[in-house]
Amino acid sequence: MALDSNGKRVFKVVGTRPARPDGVDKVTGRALYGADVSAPGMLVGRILRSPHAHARIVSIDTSAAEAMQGVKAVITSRDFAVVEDASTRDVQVNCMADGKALYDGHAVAAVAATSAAVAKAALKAIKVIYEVLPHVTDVDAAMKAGSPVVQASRAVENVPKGFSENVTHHCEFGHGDVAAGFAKADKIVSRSFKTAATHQGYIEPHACLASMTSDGKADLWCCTQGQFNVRSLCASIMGMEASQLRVTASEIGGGFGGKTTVFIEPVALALSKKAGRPVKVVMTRDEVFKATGPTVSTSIDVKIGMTKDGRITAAEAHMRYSGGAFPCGTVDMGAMAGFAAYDLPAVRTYGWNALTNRPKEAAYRAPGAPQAIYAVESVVDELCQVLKLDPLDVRLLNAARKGTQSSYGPVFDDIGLVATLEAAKAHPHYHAPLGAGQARGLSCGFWFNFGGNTCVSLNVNTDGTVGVTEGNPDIGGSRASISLMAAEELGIPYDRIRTIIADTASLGHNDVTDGSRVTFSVGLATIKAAQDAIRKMCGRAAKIWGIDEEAVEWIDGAAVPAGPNAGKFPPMSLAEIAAVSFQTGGPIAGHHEFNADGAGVSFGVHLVDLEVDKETGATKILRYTVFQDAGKAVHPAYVEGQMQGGAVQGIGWALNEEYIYGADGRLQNAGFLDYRVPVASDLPMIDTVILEIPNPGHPYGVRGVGETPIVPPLAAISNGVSRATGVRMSELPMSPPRVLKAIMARG
Amino acid sequence: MSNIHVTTSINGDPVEFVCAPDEPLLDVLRNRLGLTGVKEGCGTGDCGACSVLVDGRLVCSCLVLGVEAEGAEISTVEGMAEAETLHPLQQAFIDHAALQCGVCTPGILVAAKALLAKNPDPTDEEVRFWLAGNLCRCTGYDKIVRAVQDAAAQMRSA
Amino acid sequence: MQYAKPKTVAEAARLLKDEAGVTRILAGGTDVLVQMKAGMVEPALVVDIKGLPGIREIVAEAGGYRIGACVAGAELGEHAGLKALWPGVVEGAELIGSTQVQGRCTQAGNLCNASPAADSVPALVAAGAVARVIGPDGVRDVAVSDVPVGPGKTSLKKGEFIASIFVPARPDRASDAYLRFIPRTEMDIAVASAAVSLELDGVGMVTAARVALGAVAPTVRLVEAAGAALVGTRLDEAALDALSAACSAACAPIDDKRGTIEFRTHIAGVLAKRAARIAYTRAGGQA
Amino acid sequence: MLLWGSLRSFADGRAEVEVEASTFKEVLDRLAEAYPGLRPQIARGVSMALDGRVYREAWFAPIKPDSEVVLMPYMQGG
Repeated sequence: MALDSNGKRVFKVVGTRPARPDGVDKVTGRALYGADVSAPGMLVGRILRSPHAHARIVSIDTSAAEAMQGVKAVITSRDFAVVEDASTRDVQVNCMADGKALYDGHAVAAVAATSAAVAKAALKAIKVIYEVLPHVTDVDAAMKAGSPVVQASRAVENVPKGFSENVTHHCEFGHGDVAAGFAKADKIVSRSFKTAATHQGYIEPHACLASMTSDGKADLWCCTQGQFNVRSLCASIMGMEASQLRVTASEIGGGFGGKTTVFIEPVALALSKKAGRPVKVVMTRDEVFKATGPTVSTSIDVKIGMTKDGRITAAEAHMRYSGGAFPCGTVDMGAMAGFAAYDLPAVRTYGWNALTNRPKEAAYRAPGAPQAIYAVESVVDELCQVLKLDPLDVRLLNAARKGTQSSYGPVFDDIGLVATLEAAKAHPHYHAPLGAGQARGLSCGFWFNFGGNTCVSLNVNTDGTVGVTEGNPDIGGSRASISLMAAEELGIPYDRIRTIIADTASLGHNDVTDGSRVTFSVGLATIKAAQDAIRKMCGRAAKIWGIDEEAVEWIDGAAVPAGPNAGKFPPMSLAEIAAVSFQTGGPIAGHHEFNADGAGVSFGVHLVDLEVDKETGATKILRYTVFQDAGKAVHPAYVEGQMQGGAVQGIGWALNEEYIYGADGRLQNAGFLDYRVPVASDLPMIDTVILEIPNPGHPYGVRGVGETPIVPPLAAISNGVSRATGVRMSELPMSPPRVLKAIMARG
Repeated sequence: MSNIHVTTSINGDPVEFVCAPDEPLLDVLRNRLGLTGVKEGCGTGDCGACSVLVDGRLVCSCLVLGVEAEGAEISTVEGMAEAETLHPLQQAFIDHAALQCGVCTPGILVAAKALLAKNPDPTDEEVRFWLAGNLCRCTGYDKIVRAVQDAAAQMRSA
Repeated sequence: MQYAKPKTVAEAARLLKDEAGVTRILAGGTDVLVQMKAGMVEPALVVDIKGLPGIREIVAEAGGYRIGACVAGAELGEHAGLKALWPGVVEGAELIGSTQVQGRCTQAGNLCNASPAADSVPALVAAGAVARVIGPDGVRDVAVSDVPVGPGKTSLKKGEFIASIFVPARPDRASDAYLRFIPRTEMDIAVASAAVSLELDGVGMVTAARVALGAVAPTVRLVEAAGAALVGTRLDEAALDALSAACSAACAPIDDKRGTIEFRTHIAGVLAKRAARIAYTRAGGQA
Repeated sequence: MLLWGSLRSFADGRAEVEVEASTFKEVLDRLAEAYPGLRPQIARGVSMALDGRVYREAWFAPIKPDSEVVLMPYMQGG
């Protein structure tokens, strides 16, 4: 392994920007996504959904629908297995209401029919009698004693008394003497914040094709971030054995966390089982908004004390999250991540989750962290303003670094926050003059990053090419980065490698593509699998040369004798060894399976210049720069892509995206027209600065990248808007009516 | 409701199909003709994933009835490459990493092609406003704008 | 659902009259197809009028232009003569939807959809445009401002449809402008909007002014007091403030997911001011 | 070892507890024996930070005598 003058590893292919293996398929329209496959005899599945936010299902009469010509199956909650595990049962009940509709759009029945028109007519023919119940959609209202109870008896043992039964979960983190810390502060700022629920907004609606036969075997094709998790969930919900269900992940048209669970897949399986034919279910866009998994909505109080020279003396936060109608632990992440960027002598965070009549939360990029860090970074910025301190200097002064006890407990190893802040400070963006009416905002961001269960096979083909078989759907170019790491380790060109994603029957379990885990964990498993194959290839060379296996090493894609004592043989390349593999012992393959740990936390800093139209409250983003510690950037173009894409999702969250509920508890904006994701003309270029602070937990220094970038934009933009308008903003999104109202209230 | 017979041209080839009178062109292309490169993101004209050209005009195929294709010339992403040779926009999207999940890509390519036919040398702002009806949730649009500009430059010098 | 594409206006009128069930005209389809998809309307008959003679043309007439009912937004933007004469009318039509929607959407469809937020309507109202309506009883001309009567409702009778919209001639020193407010830069429905049409004399004094507001009342509203506030001025600050105040006073909006009453009322005045300045400059006035 | 805040009420209010253990699994077993109130949370899932490195499930992650051990909720990403 070659090293540079700083002792850092020199890479041959890792760090280059080759074309992605799925590129041509995707630009020619050939790539197959969830809705793009069909099967002979396929039926169309459609789902009937509750029009009420909260209602007891008195009865469901499916007889008229069943009698219709072309209708082949009608199902309700009765058609699913009895599930013991509470969290799996929640997934099941979210897929099909059982006794009560818990939110507007909750599935109550489904049909499979010979055409979309017949299916639509059949849904109309299903008669559901509801007893409408009082509802609650606001997290603060839901926590109060006396609020309508969404689900009774769901609280875990640690919830303190005195709240509504909707409060299911409580957590607390931190260290140090907070009261003593506040006593040392020259200035204390306390402020309350609210953030609206947002949606991942992937462009591809959920879609699947299920085919179940009368002998109990089933195949399921679906767009998912994790086919193995789909198998586990569906097998439990259907009462099947995992081996009888093969799940194949389609190309995935965006996920961002929202495709880590199931919504329609068990329904399609149950319909297929009952109809005895393949069934395709494709969600409409309004179903996606109403009945998949948006983020938590939150209400957060933050209190921070600071000395006049900018040292934080104590920090405290109370975070109230609602993950919709089911218990949700996402507030743990917020409470742990909120103050992670700071080296604090005293810090305490408290979190609660409350049930509301909203869809069940699903993950969205760094779940729980953006909201908490938005509130914290807003208060830090306000303190900087009040104390007339440079906001970057204050963050540098208080920055977490190696050896800092994090606000959530563990002591940090090598982390890149200080380097990231220094890069921001040195960047021309931070020093560029601002025009009249313009302002600059900044924020830190953080995410834990995860490893997880991973299994990779690497097959050496006789022509010297290599196939990598992994089990994680590629949502941002991971096949390219996995191929790069295999090429690096094997010492062969990138284009000799093809990485594919296996179905659940073809490989051991792999956790979902989430937690920024794939490039780290699958990459690590690929490197280990390559090393396994290399050992075998060295063994074959040793046999051919008639020397000990230990006397052979692998250099630049070839087996070579290790040192002069091993004997004098010309190197045998991978292709040469592969060509004679049948004669030297059979096919050559490497394999690795493990539960990866040591993913390495990730920090980012975002800078934004913006201006606010003070007559309309509209915010225009003028300039945007993302600084992030990516560890080693395996495919820098896709690292930049993660940083840019995450930043823009954060910009949307900050400015316009929100779930809007009416007084009737129904979702008002279940479409891209009024759920306003950023469009191309809203944005400037998103500049990126990648810092490469190696992760000690990975041989190439790789860290997760994908989630951190959505964290800082919320506060960076809020801080910019607050500075531009002279009013401290405390609610997301900062839609024009909200900003204008704040400006006018200031006078 | 009986189906209607339609004669049209798709990507230069004569095509006949029957469809229901209320069936969107998008459904015809995807479900009856197997052109699944045309994507459905919303079905209401808000995302642009189903963009196609009808008689040279950029439209959302979800907002056109199949029967309206009678006598028309339709172009989809499947018709952009010439045999093995990718259109410069297609190649630029790969080279610039201008796609991640790729589901918006067919619509954006068709839309960008229509832009460059009308305006071979657009400003970044013109690219952004032209493509405002094509939602992309992965890239933040940065690399898309760069890829379109690169392809435009190549096409101008070709 | 039946689909018909008649070749003559008489045939179109007859088809619409003879159908007992719900009928819909298909021009650009950018509203009708969305409503069908959402199940808001299930027509028994859709009449595609794009095959009617002249329906996709813009024709010069009496110093103004007659715009066929099936001329798409993008085609309006490509018509130099119309754009020079009525730039505000064109920019209103060009703001409907995305580039893709522009390839299909029509002013007449936008008008008949009768949304209070219709982007192409305020400038047509300010322009004093006239719709030519064809029906079972023949042809009649109706002021554009009289077509919508409430959200989703028009004054058109059973069997009637709009065949064209006429925008009149203009004196030399005259122009118009249209502005709307949306939260993003594209792809939204107007939260409030304003169109201003001005005529100036040789020294830049406003001699005639018409101001129309969108999305602040059940229909697009012509605000005569707002126009009056500008007449006899050179668009000084006092005149603009009076315009803004008259506009805000004329607002009777609703609170909804797109904006509050308070916000819409305020924004209408701001937009009217800004549109007036643009129209004034376009008309040759020195601001 | 350190317990995250909401576990403390089930460990006699202590933020720091001592158990004899050489692996993550032994930590969990000893904790469940010593503080039965922690069992529901352990059943729902806990992660362990060992000298700053987070292990989500690894039973056999070895713990050295001077290791810093922090118990945290089981974490999931997007």
